[in-house]
Amino acid sequence: MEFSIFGIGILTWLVFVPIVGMIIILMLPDKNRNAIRWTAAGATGIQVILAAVIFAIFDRSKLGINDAESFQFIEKYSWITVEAVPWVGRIEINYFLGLDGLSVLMVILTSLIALIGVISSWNIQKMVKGYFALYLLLVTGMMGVFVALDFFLFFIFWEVMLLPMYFLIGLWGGPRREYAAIKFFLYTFVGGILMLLTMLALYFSVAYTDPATGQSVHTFNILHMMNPANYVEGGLLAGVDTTWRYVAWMALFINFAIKIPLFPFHTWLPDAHVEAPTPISVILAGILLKLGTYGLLRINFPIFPDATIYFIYFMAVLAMISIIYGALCAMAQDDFKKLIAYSSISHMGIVVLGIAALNTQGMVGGVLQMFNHGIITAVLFLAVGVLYDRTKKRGLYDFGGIANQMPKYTGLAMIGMFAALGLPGLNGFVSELFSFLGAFEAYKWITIISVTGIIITAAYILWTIQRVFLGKTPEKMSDLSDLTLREYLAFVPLIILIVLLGVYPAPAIELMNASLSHLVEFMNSGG
Amino acid sequence: MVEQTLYSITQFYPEIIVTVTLCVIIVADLLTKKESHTTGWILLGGFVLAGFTLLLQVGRNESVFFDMIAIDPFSLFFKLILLLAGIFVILFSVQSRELDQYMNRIGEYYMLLAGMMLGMMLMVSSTNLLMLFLAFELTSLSSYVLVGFTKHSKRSSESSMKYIIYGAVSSGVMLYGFSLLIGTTGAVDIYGINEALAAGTDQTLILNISVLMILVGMGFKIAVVPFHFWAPDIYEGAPISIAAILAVASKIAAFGLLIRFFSISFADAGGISATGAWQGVEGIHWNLLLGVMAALAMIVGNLTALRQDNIKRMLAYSSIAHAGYILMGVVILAAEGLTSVMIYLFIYLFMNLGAFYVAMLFSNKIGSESIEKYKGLGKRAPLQGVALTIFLVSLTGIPPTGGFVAKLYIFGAAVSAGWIWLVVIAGITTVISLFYYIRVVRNMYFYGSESGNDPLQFNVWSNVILLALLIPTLLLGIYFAPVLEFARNSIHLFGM
Amino acid sequence: MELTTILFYFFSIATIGAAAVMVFSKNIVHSAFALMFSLIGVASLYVLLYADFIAATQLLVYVGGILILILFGVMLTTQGRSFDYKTITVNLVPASILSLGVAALLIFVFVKTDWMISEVAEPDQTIYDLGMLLMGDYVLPFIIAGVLLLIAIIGAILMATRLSSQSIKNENIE
Amino acid sequence: MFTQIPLTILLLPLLGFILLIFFGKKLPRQGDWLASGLMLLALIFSLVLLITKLTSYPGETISTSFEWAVVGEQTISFGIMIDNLAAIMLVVVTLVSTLVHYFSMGYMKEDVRYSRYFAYLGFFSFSMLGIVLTNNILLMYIFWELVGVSSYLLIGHWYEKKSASNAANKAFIVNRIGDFGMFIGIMILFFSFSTFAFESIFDSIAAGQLPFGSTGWLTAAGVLIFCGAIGKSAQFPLHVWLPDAMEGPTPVSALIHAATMVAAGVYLVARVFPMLTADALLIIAYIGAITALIAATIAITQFDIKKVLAYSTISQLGYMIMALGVGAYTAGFMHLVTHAAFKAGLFLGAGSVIFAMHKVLHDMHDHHTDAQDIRNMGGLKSKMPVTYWTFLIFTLAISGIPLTSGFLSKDEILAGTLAFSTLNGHWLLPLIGFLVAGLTAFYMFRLLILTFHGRPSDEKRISAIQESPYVMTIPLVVLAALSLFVFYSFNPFGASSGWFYAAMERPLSIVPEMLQPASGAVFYEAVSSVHTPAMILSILIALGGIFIALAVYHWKKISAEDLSRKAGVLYSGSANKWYFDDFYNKVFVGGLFLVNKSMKWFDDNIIDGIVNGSAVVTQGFSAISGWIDDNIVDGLVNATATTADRAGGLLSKIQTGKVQTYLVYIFFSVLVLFVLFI
Amino acid sequence: MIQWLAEPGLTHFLIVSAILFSLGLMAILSKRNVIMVLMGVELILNSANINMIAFSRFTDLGLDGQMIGLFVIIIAAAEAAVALAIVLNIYNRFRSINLDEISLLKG
Repeated sequence: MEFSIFGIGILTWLVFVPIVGMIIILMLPDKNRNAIRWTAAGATGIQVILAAVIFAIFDRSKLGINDAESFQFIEKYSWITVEAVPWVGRIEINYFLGLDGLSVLMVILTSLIALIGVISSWNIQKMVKGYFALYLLLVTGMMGVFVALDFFLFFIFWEVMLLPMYFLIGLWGGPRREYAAIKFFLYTFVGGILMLLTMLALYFSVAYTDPATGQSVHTFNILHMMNPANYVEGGLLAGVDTTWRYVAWMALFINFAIKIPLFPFHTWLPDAHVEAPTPISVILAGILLKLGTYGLLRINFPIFPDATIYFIYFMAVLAMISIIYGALCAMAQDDFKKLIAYSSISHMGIVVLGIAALNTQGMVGGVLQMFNHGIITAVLFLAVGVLYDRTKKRGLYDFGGIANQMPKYTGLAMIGMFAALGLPGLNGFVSELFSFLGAFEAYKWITIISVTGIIITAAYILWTIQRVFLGKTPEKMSDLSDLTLREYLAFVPLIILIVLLGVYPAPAIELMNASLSHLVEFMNSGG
Repeated sequence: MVEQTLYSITQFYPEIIVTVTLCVIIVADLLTKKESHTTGWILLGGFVLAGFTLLLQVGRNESVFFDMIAIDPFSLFFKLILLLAGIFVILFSVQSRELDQYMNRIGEYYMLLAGMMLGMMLMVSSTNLLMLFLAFELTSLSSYVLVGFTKHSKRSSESSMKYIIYGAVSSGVMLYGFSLLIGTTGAVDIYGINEALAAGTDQTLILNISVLMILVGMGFKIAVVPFHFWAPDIYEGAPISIAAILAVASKIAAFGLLIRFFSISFADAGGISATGAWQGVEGIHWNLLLGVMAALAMIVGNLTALRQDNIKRMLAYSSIAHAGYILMGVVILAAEGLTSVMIYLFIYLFMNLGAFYVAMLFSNKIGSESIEKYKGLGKRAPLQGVALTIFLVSLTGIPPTGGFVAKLYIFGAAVSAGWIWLVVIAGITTVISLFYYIRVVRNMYFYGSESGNDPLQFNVWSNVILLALLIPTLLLGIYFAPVLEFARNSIHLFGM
Repeated sequence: MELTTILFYFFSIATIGAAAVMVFSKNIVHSAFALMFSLIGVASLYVLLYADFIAATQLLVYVGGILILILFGVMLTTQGRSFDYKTITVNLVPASILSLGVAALLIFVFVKTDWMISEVAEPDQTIYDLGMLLMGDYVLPFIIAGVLLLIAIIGAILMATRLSSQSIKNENIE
Repeated sequence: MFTQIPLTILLLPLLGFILLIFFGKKLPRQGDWLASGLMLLALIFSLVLLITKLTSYPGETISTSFEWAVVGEQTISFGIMIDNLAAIMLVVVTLVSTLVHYFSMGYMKEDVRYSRYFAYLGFFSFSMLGIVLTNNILLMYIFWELVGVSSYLLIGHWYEKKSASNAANKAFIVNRIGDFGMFIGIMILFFSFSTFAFESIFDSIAAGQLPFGSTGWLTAAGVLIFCGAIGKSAQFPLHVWLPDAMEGPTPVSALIHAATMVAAGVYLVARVFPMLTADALLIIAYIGAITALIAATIAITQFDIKKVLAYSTISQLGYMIMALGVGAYTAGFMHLVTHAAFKAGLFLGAGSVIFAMHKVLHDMHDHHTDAQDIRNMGGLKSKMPVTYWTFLIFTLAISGIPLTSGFLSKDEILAGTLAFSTLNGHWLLPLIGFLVAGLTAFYMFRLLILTFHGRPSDEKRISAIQESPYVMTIPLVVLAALSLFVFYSFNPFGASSGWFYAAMERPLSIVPEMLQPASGAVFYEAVSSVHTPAMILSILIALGGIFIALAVYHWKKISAEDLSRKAGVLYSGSANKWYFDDFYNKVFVGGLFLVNKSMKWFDDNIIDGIVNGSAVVTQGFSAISGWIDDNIVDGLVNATATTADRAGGLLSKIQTGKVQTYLVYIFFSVLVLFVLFI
Repeated sequence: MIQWLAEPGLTHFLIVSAILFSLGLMAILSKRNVIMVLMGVELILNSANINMIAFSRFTDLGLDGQMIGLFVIIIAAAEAAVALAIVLNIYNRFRSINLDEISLLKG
């Protein structure tokens, strides 16, 4: 599939439009806040349009995963190539972007959430210019990760997200923002180092034979890494089921588990969420966490099928613990944001459980859950943000009777909460269903225990609704205004998606079905 | 004999130009008005000219002055980045307020700088132990004095004295090591030594001792654990411009020296292992030794930096840690390691000079080098704040900055050669390093200023210089193919 | 017992003895003079090793130059205040252990090592050969040594002289 | 026709919901006419459908489906299925729903969220119809949950009351526990048969496929699916939510918590009846029996009019479940239908009373007297004649007095249990069945007498009582009519000859032979042999119960106080609902306290967790995990950081600033390196 | 042994140099007076020189050894000059030339 604008591929536009926006913003005067905001909105808006184009023309039947030919919107340019020198061979790093069924949904999610993040950032007053510049940089990083097919590029985009996030939490966050920011930074940085080392080990273990010249070329190309034939004889990660492959898998896994976050690598998340400003929480929960599971599927699984299968049970158990543990922790919280943060841990656990099933239902469920959870938590954080803007409070016990004050807001927020609770008819249910169905096939008891998580989820969500929306209105909250137009703009698209995908998920599923089936097949044939 | 001398001179223009510039400065210092940086500009011109003549030597690979000096791509690479560093340091010095009160002696400052540059250029190209030692001493002597240039400052004086004592002892020990090596092998140039060693020797005991003693001197210059103790004290006491040149140029030159010395005299050229690493001459574990030193440097440097408040001191510890990272590449040495070291050094030049430069600019304005005093500076000096952030991020090694590429190649080389334990230590310590680098950033941005909120004014030229450091730091993180190519083509040492 | 043997032992013991006096003397002036004797002893050893020119240089440069410099240094840094010439020691225990250890190690190694001895005939003259070398093989070091000395002179003058400018305040940057 | 009509029926209430939720406040009369009208339309369509079905396609199952999602190679289809079961159920739901809609127009008149209320009613009807119409267990689960959420919304309609929102939460969470089992059951089925459609599942089982290849898992799957019914139909031990659910508006109780939603569990069991093994059925039967007994014994001592009815509902649901369990499939389902009519009527009647009481109390500015407590009533018979007479008919029907519909179905159930015991020897089931029949008659007449007969508890108050408006009484009359036998069978003493029995034949069991319950033929033979004695016995027992009630409460021959005193433990147990709520609270809260005390030493904040009463053992765990998070996981990270920092401090102490010390270090390290490497 | 002692060869000179080296080390490490430390450095340089010249006498190194010796003497002189200048400066600043009293920079 070729699609380009001015001779530049659509994915490049998608990734770098925010950077262009950032540069424009940096050139705008500080005072002109509206121009800055509109530039950011414009950049992310263009992304949404591009994503819509992609959604429209994406070929649902192509497989992707390990087959370079069947990726779509491919852009591949030589980035850094150094000719052969003795002992080393040729060095090659490519600018290699492409989409398959695994990433297309994430790209759509990212563009959407990014735009909604901008909308909900409208009332940020402090250092507007810096805020939006960093925000757009962050968006580029996230988008880049989802479309990169070269490990090096992947890594660059991955790490590009670090600093903007650090500043966005650290400068615009709550009282303990500094702690939260450094904690986030530290955790992810540790993961990054692990990934870097694994990436290097892979690089030196993989060399494909360039058909044109017959040279042996070391490459960061993720697709080449999936082919066992490309492993250099005697390379560190060559072979099947070797200790080093397990170690490498584990290193990558820890990196991604931190991002997901999976128990016990999760403690950065509640802090980061609590302190981050609303739009950043939206981005964090809506997109950033998905990078972890996406990374597992894009890198861990197909590159190390042997190690994945070796550790799969371990993964499923961690997922189970995350589901239960996250839900229990959520129940203990009396800070609204923290509650949602822990619920994210629980829900992302479902994703991991789904993909750990290594069958199509589970995979589809997992990836769909990534998308759905992105939308649902975005709604939930927006909901908290609306209340916080009006009352400067986040404690669950501070509220009550909001339903009387802000009925429309309550309606929308409750749809989000019910979706989080896994109510059928809303999107959360569909993906949880498939995840559990897939997982049940693979791990009977783990799944059964995990499913108890949905009871706990129901409990904490309902209590939250009760405390916040129901009951009598406290005196001090008697003059809250309902949603403004801008807030509607942020809420409504997400709510529509929640309902739409809950009722009829096929449009989302068919995007990824072929690719994920192929991935499952690939995994089960041992690579 | 005379013919060779004459021919050699034609291959020696860069050094000659630097020497001539030194003489010109001496004359100019007498003639021109004091209190101006005229001599500095002359030296700058000299460096630039030397750089141009250096480019004429591209592709040469020969030995001149009766095997004293090698003119090869390797030395060319090092000389180029040394001159680049020299040029930046002159530009720093011109703006430094620390030097203002010593303007009537500024001529001497630049003379010594010229001498130091000459010494460093010779360091990276010497192939004879005597020449090597002379170059080493020339560099050292100039830097001893430069460190104490602001001699009315107690700290500067103290660091100068510590430096000379430390340096004199280290070079003395190194000389003793040289004498043992010469005696054992019967040769004074590194090729002869290699020949003697390659022929087989059972004198491993004395050779090991001499290697250790030589490492004392070289380790001193590159400031690697356990020979690093001088660095923090001296960096803190020295004027920032000099601290910068010590942290960057002097270290780079010493690495050039170290690599040439070990890779030629002690490496078994025929014995490249399966993983691409060099085999040392049997019985001499110099690469393991260097590996241990690298690990120690990474650990000690990064851990100690956690507690520092003075930015120069912090950067000193950071540069110790970086010496450890670079040494990792030296351990592997072969093509991979060598390339990675050179890439690292090239990038290190920009990022570390950048960090020192911003520290100097801030020190000029707020009169303090304390990191605690940096609070609120991010808002008062946006460009400088962002620049320092990027430099520090680059030093940490986070993409898309040059520092990441540098680390990538070093780590990659180590992984490919199978030094996994070393890489793991490097990884862990990199995480630790995040703390102290980010502390500076945090202070700049997350806190309000305690000493006024008015924006700091910087002139255009300082911004231009800043960008000249900043842009390569960023650009090299995204597109580093030319450097890679350059480094790859520069790994040829004469005689290998 | 040959004469050279006797001379060797005489000069060695003199050199080492003088050096020991230098190290262990409590009076710095005594130490300086002990160093002088030690250096002269070294020069004598050079003569035994057929290095007459080096021996002469040693005497001229070291005894005539460096030592005078050191004495000047002693004098200049002890003026003004009432200064006791005692030199107090620090790190005595580690220093002794390390010195003894190093000495023992080196001697052990030297004795153990199987040196490639090749008997060299006593040369007629060394000055000419050295001169030829200096103008030939060692021409570059010769020149660089000149630069080195130039730098040393500049540096020494810079450090030792007082600044004339009055504008200088003693400002320390903390 | 058979694809459009059911879909129309399904979507009409949804349309009402959407219109009302968005535009409700802008419509005249807040759109109640719209909702009710749409519902009436749905009722008409349903009737048409039923009649067509029974006349033209009596034995057929008609289904259509469309593709919902394709996952991997598997296609998941959703669709609708019309068999006689569904067609009858459709009419029941739409009928009760329509009547409740009209009733609510009167009852909810003054409510602040009037349009929201009707919207939710529509949403509920939609979901309930979904359950009825679906051909697919997954879709059923989906609607199952939607029904749950609409029930949640309606129970919590008056959410300003803490008790209402608590009850709503309790209902939802307790139901979720049941659904958890059902979900696992579904997963087992899907895992085994790769489909969700009932027909395909049954076909596979009939073809001899077993989940995980074991018969045990088949039983387990059945029981797990039944878990959903336990939750929704408020069976023991998850019955605790239903009495609390009475916090909702009374018409809601009539519709959801009496006639339709709670019967969904019965409907579910009827749906999956063919795949239930004998073991599973036995479990179901006993659960039903226990529920029936427990609820009936509680009902006799309650004073809240709605609580009595709630326990009665639970008890009757237990009956139905028990009937299905013993194999009296038709009787169980028939009881569902008849019960829907008379229990909805009872609730609406109670609603009428409460409405009147409320109005009076409101006019008298009396905010302390409980409008629902039967001790505050009495003597309403003359004041509210329509309500009284209809209420009497309902009471007779539930007590199982001949000529009522209740007699027909209950009699068949009792005969079924008796037959079952003759076949299998489980004599406990008929015993409970007859005992409960007596108890039912007793407590229902107690309720009737205390409410409508006797001396008014407060003259002034009772004299001000007025009959409810027509919009409320007409539904009562309709339901009262439907509580007569004639609609179900022309023979007042035998249901089996009526059209209902003809339409609702017991389906064949398709489980492997050794697991099958006694086949229909065998069972019906046994039933017919015990039918007459069972009928006589049941009439006698019902009359006995009525007689005792009259003796105690009307003629006052026996003092109720004496009786309760003599019953002692039994009385207090019943009055306190056999301590189920207390037990759940005690165990969980007590457990929490235990955990808490040991943890208080670490953390004071956990106390917060206790605030929420009911199902909070989980909160104990959550507090523990929160502590682990803060202290262990984070602690490890922080400890590492601290160690690094300490090490940094130590190392910087080494840097003494004395150059000779440095030199000592150097030489020392050289020696160490020498030793290490040589 | 006596035989060995009676014929002073390379090893004997080396031993002398080793002893001088360690004496120099002793002075460097233990004397707090800067000038004493500098004298210690001179001893070390001399001991290295003895090695060089001994090697040129006893091995086939030839005059290269002497050449190095010559340069080392020059370097030593230059170093001493600079060092003493620095010491003078220190004295002007601190009024002391005791190394252990000059430690503003540490940590």
